Amino acid sequence: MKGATVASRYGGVFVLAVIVAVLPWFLPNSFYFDVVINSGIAAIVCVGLNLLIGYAGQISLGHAGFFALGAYSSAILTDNLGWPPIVSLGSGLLVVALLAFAIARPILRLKGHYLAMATLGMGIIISIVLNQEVDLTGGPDGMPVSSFSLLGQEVDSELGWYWIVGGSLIITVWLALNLIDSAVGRALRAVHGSEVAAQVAGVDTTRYKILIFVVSAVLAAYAGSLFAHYTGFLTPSEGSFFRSIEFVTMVVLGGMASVFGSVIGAAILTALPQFLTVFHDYEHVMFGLVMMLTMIFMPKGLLPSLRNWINKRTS
Amino acid sequence: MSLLEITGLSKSFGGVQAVQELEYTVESGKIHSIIGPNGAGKTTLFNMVTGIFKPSSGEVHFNGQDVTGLPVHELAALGISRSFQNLQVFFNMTVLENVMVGRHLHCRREFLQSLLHTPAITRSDEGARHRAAELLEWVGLKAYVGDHADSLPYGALKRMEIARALACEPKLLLLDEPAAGLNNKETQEINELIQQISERGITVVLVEHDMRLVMGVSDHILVMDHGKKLAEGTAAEVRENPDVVAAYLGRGD
Amino acid sequence: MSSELLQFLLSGITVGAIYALVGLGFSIIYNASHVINFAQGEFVMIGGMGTVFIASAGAPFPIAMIGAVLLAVVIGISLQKLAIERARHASVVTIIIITIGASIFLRGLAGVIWNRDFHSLPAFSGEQPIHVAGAVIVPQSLWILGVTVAVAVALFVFFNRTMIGKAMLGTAHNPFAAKLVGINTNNILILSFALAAALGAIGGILIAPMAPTHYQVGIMLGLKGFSAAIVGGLGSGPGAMVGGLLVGIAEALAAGYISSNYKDVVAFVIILLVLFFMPSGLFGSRASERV
Amino acid sequence: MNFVRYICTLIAGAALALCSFIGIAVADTIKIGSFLAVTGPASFLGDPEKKTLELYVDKINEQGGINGKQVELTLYDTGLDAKEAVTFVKRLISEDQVDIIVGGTTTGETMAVLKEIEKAGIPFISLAGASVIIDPPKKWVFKTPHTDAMAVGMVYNDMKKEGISKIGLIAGAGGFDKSCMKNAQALAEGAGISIAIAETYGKGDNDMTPQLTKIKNAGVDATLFCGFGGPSSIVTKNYAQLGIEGPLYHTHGSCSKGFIKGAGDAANGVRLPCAALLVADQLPDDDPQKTIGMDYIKAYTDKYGSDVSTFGGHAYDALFIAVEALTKAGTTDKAKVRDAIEATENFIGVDGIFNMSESDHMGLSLDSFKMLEVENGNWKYLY
Repeated sequence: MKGATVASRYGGVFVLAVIVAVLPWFLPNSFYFDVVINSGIAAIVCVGLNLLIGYAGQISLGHAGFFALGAYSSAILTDNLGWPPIVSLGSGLLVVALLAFAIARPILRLKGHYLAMATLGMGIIISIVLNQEVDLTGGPDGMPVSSFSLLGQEVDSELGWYWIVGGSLIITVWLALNLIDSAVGRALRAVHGSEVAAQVAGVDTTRYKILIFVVSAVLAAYAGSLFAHYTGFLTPSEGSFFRSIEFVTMVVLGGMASVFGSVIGAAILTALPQFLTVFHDYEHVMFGLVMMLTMIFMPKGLLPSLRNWINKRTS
Repeated sequence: MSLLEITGLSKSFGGVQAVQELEYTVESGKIHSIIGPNGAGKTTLFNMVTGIFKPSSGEVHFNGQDVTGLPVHELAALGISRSFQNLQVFFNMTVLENVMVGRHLHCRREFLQSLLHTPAITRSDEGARHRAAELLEWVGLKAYVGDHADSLPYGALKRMEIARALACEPKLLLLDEPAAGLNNKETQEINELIQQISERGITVVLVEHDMRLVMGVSDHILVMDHGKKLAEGTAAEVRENPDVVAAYLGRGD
Repeated sequence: MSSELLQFLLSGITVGAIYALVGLGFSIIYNASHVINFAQGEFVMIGGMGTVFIASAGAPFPIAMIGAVLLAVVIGISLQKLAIERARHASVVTIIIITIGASIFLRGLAGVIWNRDFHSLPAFSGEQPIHVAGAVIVPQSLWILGVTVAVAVALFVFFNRTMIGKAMLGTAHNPFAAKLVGINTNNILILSFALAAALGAIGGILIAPMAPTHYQVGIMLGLKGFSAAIVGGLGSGPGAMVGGLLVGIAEALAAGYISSNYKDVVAFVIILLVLFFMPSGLFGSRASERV
Repeated sequence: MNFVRYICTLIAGAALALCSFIGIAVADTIKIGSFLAVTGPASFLGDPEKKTLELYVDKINEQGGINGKQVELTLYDTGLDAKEAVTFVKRLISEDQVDIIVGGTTTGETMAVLKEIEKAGIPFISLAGASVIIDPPKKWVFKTPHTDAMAVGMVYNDMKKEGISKIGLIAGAGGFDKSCMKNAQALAEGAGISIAIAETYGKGDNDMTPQLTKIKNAGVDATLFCGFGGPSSIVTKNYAQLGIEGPLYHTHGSCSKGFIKGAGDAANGVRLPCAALLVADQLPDDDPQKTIGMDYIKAYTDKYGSDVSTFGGHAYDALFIAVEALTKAGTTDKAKVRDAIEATENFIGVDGIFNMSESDHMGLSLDSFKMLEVENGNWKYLY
């Protein structure tokens, strides 16, 4: 029993680390690097979001709001106030953590579709503010962000960003797996399974829901901050309702309550539009179709469906 | 010594009195049962004792402490646990993990340490895993330990819920219709299990419709009707109580 | 009442009536299947764009309108049969993603098959504004309000006076019991998607003379309709109506008195506040969990 | 297993897609890359731009290409997502290895890709409005549309002529609208105009009566509308319904026939600055833009059957500036092509006459705008 969980925990992380380490030799140019880096950034958001949606069973249709807040905090503090990027990043995470903590209690009292509405509203409010505060954010035309530097060392190569994002993703996945396989993680999954039974077992469900909401928001903000410095330019579409839906789709597509599923879901959905360009005008039609068909035939998501199938084959 | 003391407890839902002015005492170490027709307020009473419902009025004392209206998880920490009439299983987890959730309060659960999975967390988890496996074996579910909860038969889930409740190491265990939906043999096994639980020094309160089970195991029986106490006493006393006879026979229940 | 306030209210009620129609669609489908159909907004688009393109093929407007509603109904039924029904055992979030996929699909198709321009319909009965106590209202607003009220009354009669309507409500409350008494719950599902699609399309046709229609109009109207249904309480018809009017009026008053920059923020804050104090919306059932 | 078959189909599809996007390198073509917001909130701008590029690249190839080489257009739809725009530009540069990029429907997308463009050193002609794109001039970056500031300046000149001094502003929430509003506020003082009230509406709004009621009650001489698409018609209708005094001005965002069709009779009397294209038939015969405008209108409506807007015109000008530069440079050497673009002189486009220089990477002057008024449901050329 013990051996199995530890092996699956670290085995997966090891495989991920090997893939991350080897991949750069197979990426021919900056376009491929860009897709992979964007996948990695999305994957960090999705691993956090999966803790909230897949494990704790609390839906959020507003996480792009946190992503954008992290991104814009970094941009504004670094470029408008001249703070060192790493300090801006830390401050951004703190701001998002406090905000998420403040709204978590009333929002997480809601359930199901009502929670979906409330988080959606929250995301839209953030996105409108980013759009309207032109003096601070540049409004819809966006704002430039200077590159990331640490100890006087500037990161501006694609390979540099690849290692930062890849490393961050490995650590995020490792931390998430650790958390899930602990009393805290079991408590979270219990909240999903039956809130009242979890309480009877002594789980302070409100506290854990708030905790995981804040954790997922902070991860989104961290990814947002990386994105801001990596791409060098921000527009409010990073915080839009569509982006939130995209994150949730990645989580569900990869597989709810599957950390590696989230990584796969993020990679697939980031790369998919690049493949679909062959359909020209029908690109979006195909995108919608792929979304629908995947979820109809694999309602549990790619990775769990694949695992089920392999289990059935082998047994 | 009384473990649980309920005084003047009432609960109403939008004008409907589910429980009215109830006085009830649970003695430490004994097996208690609560019987009564559907809608008598038995489960509502459980829900108030475990903190799921806030009482409209009245008080609940546990172990000499006023616990009226405390949140569920705090009552759990004080030593009150329960099973559910309609199963409340964590279907997204394995059987072992279900019971491990019951060990929540006995596990180390510092957030940062959990993130890093420090050796302290690993040790505490090992302890919980060991204890949960033990309890599953004790309730007779050894064969199912590694299975997913959604693959278990109904009767096994009922036992798993009891194992989960026991994992909390409660002083008071409330069992809501543990024999509902079980066949004779299974009911007999539950009967034995309840007696074994009691032998471990855990006070048990049982809500049950199966009269043979109730009459067989109970040291004390409370009869409820329309949210009120109709009668209480030993099995023999209750059986001969004219009000009880009238209520049951009159309704042909 | 100042004429200014009256003007804001008239605007809010008109727009709110459209939100209410879309919201009703959400509620009807939710009742029948506990599914939130995020493609609801696309029915609005199909109503408006469908009318435009059927009319441009030479059909008179009334025929084009009926044609567009029928088109929406057919698509609604296909959505139910081809997508929702096949995924009925999937989780809530999975079904949400499926309906979002459907909306991207339909929107994409409309953009290619029709086009990506803005199109208008002529107002049903002229554009001469009517003056009321210092405020103005256009005849199309009266059409919108009139049709919305008529739809509300028709739905009330349908759900409370006809067998099939009662069967739909019964299925919403207890699908198992409904099956037992011989109701074909599958037909009920089809009917509710058809009804919701028709309501959306009617909303889309009504608003097109006021605000040009476009292959993407469904996005925002769908969102606002969802807000309306949630604020009113999911599954409640009167709730969706009140919710729609509330969102519409909140937007208009916020634009008029607070800040037009932040009018949508004000509307969403009101929605959030309603939910914080009434977690199941204004008219939602507050069923507590049975344990 | 249903989903196994499904996965196989997916993989097959992906492989197919991969093959075509790695692409069979066709030797000796000139590759023009483009990224446009064909779908999404700015599809009103991006869609005619795409149609124009496809139409004229075909025409150029029919006529023998550039310097005897065929032209290959690689066009991606960003859906108005700056992140996608950056990825597509990287793809155009490093994967498709295009020789020049024409595109960027909005200011946001354009600004997002500048870092990449400058790093790679590839000539780029943007189709977006804001002056920040070329001010200060960046080595590789050019643009064709008039700036929002020019449109506002034109409107203010006309207002002064009409004796208007106190105005109301109404704008949407998009980038075009915000930029226009910002310029209107910044230029007002210098033009001797006071803005009494500034209102905005949100995405997908269907009724702007509340905002216009406030403008009405502010007692302004005229109102300036900053926006495009459906709202152009809604605002105009609401304005007429409320019976607001004074003329309504639009900017170049409403320069499409769809606006007049949507607003109906309410459009009559609206004044706006547009490119000469819309009134090509009314221009005096000696106007150099007359033929080119008429030709573009004919080609576009023949092919697509829909009315032209001036947005497609931006793409037309950008494409032909690129073609002229490629022709003159006689090579696809990026630096030489860039120099040729910068040397564009007296280029007659539908947007106006372009004269670029080291300090001016747009090359249009204020007089390239024409002032129009809507009369009897049609454009009327004023001056």
